[in-house]
Amino acid sequence: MSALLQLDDVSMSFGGLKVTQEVSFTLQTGDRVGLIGPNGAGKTTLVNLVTGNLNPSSGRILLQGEDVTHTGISHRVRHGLVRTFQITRLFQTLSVADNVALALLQRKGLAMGFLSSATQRPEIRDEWTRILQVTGLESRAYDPVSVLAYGEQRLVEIAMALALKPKVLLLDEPAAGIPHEETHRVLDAIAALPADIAVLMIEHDIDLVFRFASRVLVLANGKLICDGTPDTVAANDEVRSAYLGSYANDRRSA
Amino acid sequence: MITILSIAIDALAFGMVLFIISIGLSVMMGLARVVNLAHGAFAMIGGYIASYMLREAGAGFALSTLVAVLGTIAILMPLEFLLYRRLYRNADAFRQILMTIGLTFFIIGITNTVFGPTSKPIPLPEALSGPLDIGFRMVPAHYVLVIACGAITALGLWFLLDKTQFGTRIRATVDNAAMAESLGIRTEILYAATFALAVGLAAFGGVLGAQLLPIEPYYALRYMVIFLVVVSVGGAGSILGALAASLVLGLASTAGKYMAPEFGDFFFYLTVILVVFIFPHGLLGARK
Amino acid sequence: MTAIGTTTAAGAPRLPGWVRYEVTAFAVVTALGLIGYLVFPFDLALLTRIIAVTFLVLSLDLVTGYAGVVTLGQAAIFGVAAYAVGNACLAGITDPVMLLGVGIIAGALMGLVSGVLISRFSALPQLVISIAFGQLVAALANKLAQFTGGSDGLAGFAPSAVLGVFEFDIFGRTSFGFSLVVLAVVLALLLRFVQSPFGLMCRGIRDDALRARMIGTAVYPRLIVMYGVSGAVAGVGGALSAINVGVVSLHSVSFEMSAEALVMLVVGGAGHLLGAVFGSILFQIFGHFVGSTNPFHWMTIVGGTLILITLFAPKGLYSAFASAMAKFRKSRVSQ
Amino acid sequence: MHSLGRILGALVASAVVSVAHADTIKVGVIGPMSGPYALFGQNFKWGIDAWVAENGDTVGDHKVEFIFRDEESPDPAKSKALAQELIVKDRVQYLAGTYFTPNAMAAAPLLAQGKVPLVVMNAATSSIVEKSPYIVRTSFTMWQNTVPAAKVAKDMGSDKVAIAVSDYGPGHDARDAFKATFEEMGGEVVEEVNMPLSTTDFGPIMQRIKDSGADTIFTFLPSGPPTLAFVKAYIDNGLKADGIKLLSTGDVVTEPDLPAIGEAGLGILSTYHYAVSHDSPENAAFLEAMKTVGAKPGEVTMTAVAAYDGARLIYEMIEATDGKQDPDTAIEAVKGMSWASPRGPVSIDPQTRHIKQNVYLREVAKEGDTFINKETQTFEAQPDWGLAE
Repeated sequence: MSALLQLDDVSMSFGGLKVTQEVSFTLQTGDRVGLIGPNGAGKTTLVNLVTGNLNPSSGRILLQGEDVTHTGISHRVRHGLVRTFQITRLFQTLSVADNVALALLQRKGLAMGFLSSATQRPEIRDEWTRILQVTGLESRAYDPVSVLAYGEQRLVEIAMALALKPKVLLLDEPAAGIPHEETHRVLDAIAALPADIAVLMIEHDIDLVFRFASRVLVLANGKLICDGTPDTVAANDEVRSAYLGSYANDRRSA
Repeated sequence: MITILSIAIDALAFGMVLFIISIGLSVMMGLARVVNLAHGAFAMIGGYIASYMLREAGAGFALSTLVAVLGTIAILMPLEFLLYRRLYRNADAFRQILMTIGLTFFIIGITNTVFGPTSKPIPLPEALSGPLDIGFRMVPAHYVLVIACGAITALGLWFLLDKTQFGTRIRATVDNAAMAESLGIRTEILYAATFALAVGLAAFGGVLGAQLLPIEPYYALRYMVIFLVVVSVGGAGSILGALAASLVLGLASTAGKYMAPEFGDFFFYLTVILVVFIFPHGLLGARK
Repeated sequence: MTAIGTTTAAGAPRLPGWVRYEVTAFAVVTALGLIGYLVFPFDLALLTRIIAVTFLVLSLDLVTGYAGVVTLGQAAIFGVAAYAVGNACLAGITDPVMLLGVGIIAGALMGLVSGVLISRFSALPQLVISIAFGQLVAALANKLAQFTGGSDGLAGFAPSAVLGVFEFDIFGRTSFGFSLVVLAVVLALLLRFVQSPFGLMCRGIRDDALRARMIGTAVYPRLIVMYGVSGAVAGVGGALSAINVGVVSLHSVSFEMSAEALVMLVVGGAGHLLGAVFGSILFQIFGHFVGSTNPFHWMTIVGGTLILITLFAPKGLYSAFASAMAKFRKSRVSQ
Repeated sequence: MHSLGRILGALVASAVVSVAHADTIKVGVIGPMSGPYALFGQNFKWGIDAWVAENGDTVGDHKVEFIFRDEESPDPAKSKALAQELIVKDRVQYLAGTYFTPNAMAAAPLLAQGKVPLVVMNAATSSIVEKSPYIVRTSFTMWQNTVPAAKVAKDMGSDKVAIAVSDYGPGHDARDAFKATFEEMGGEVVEEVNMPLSTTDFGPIMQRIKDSGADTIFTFLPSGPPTLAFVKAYIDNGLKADGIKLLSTGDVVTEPDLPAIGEAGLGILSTYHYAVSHDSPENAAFLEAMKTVGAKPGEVTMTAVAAYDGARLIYEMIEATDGKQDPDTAIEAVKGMSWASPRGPVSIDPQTRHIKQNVYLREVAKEGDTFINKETQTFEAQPDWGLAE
């Protein structure tokens, strides 16, 4: 069986600057992988390459065996590749239920209905109700997203991702910007993700990654410098110097 | 060959008029982020003041232009305080459109009542009126004035925005107003100054452009679309972009009018569509 | 919208759930129309004209309010549909219902073309393309005088009786009745449409097009389809205008018409169908009133009013009204 | 349902019945009271007020009341609604005005149904009078004013003419009228330019005309900012200095625009049916009356005269029908009617129901401090040449 997601020597440059250099890795069913790296390592660029927001200069990307290197964003989503956003990008004026329902409708191929009701179809209604229960948002179903607290908006991101039934899920800093006491709600939701999907979590917070991931990718200066279990990564000197060096920089600038 | 040269001269002059008169809107849209549909109304106020100064008060052309610019700023600054201040960081384009259209109607109504419906001429000094022989043809003498003023305006603005502290501060505020404030920049004063600059440029354009775009109450609506198009094609806030757009569109309009006048507007807008398709972020605009 | 659906549902029991809101709307529009008929029996021409323009504003709301495409070229669709209807009538298709069909098809086609051009872009380039497109169509309409009558207008056609029974009369009763029924039907359909998966998706695209892509939506094709629907609605308006007036002029494709429609929409409240209807009715009645009592100063008065609206009801009159109602209701509950 | 029907029936009946008993006869005037053409709508009003000031507001025992409505722009939908409202709600017996052709066209089908004659006071497309037998026109047509212009061109020895007209209906009429007449007399039209209606930048067009080798320009543009820019471009691009003559219809040099054109306009030739400076006792009286109703001396235009004469026709029709709503009798009464108008002797052509009038050749001149169109030649009793063939 082929990998769910496979990157072969993917590179990308902006002008003369190589922001991603020959990155290769695979994700298999059930993988829980963390992607870490110092600020400016090119994590977000890599995610954007995988999702199709950016086009690689060379290399190829396979999704369930199909070459999707040059296909658009929505095509990849329809083939099981879903992401959440670092800064929440939700349909701000729509209700929580509508946000999730849209994802459901899109997945089920019902989004071109012209005269049926969007959220109140029984099969749609049942499913968004269930997803909102899982993510602990059921009391907020009819509130517009814009009035939700930031932590809850992150949950809506995850709820929408769930609604799309991904094969591969990219979580872009899912806990960033959430007050500490609310982090557990997001982590609970992540822990409850279906076992048979591959999850790639991009995170700045190493503790969080090590708690979640069974395998960790480390990116520095656009290069993948390490791919292994949390223990091997923690013991790797190259990682340590790349990461800690920049971490110190971070502290200074903050 | 002479025909081509001749078209080029007309195009240059018309393009410069477009530039002088649109650049204020570009400043307003690029720096204050207001889609100011009342720009034409502002230019018109400048034109009326200049016309009054020249014809009733008997002042000279340069003095009249200066009074028009300063007078328009003085008349409109209260509006900055009452209305425009609410629009600067307001991302709601609808509100901007509605308010500035409302203002345009209002100014037209008042102007019509006070000055009557007919055109008000802005007579030029003897040396700049009438035809000027440039060897192979005659051109209107005011072309010289318009082209020179266009070049000076472009250079002056470039200097102001790129080389002075005022310009640096404006650009910092445009990029990130909150950050600029935290650095101690008084953004509300900066916005007011930007507004004054835009209004002054509008008035200046109204006076200088009046030979080709005559001043009358409906001026404010008649040319609104053209100003908006020039600024957007050039990229809001870009001086060089506005200059390039003015010249390209001036050429399209002039060549169209010479070769197939019955399709004049058609070529102008066809060019607009083509340029936007090829340069969706403006000819030289938007760094993003 | 869901919230509105439930409140209305409480007031109208016994109807099957999936049509309650729409049937209510149909009934309300018809009732309002009949009241208009009884109270202003000699102003039917004005009311009829308001209805035709209301379709233009509704169509603009679909693309602007619901799908986030800001356009100043919507009248191009309205006007081309009107010209198509005029030409069809001259060519012998005089049945008003058939002519309505001609208008819808012409409008939908023009809508698709506009959509292909305009929804490709966003922000300022989009606005400019819409203006340029509108101006191109206007320039062509002036040029192709054999189909449009040029600046003299396309005249000399007369539709036959509606359903073969109701002749068009000088009081404008047939025109008004016909237009009112069409408005009630179309509005009910549209209320349904904006709640549909497609309608909801367009609202999603309006909020965040990239996010819509990231749930697997092909944004551009959807906007084009939305434009097609919007064009059909504008086409209804164009058709009604041509049928009721019997003359189609360049004004119907003009920038002024597009701009006025946008003003009406924003005054009423973009993103609400009822906002579009209110905006259209209020603006035109206000304009008519001011125009006939004080034509010499109407621009000053209308301009001043618009400024006041942006100051005191920046989200449009419908939203201001709705939130005032909500506050009122809340205060009653809390007492 | 029954009671609803009764109410409606009663409303309609009251509408119809009250007309017969009315001792006030209402006249609905549709004109551009706002917008860029408001000056001409204002002149409708002044012209009518001037007539009323001179002749009183009663005809026999019937009081006459004029109701003004704003057409603003060429928007037939709006104008038709206004006409309809005037007929069914205000119950006018006569309609008048209509500055724009499409607006007159929109009102035409209502006239027979409403039994209301329409006196067109401006809209200048020839075919309007053919749209209904109840239309009579007191203004002019493009053909009427242009055919003499072609004769003038021939008389002053022009061989090669360049025609530059605004690209819309009246412009096309002017172009066709000039071309047909001038070529028939053996002249040559070397260039035809249809100028975009909205343009005010005429540099390239002047260059084109110059390149064509024409010795005379014939032009028509609707009164407004473009006319000013056109004349300026003609002078500034050196065409005047090169001796190329400029000939136009009077629309290019309406009196309110003359001060803005200034000295540069002196000598421009035009053919038109009315000059404010026309020297006759009728015109002097008319201008005096205009002053008493508030018209500013510099703002009198041809629409005031058309409205003044239109009011005369309406009074005549009211007298002929003794205040009854009888459009056939009314129209019959004014067919062939002739009188001394402020513009000179005029009559209503019984066939076309269009006004037959003198057309004058005028030259822009200065009299004291005022710029005037000085009449230098008269073409007597011109019909509408557009319908005459």
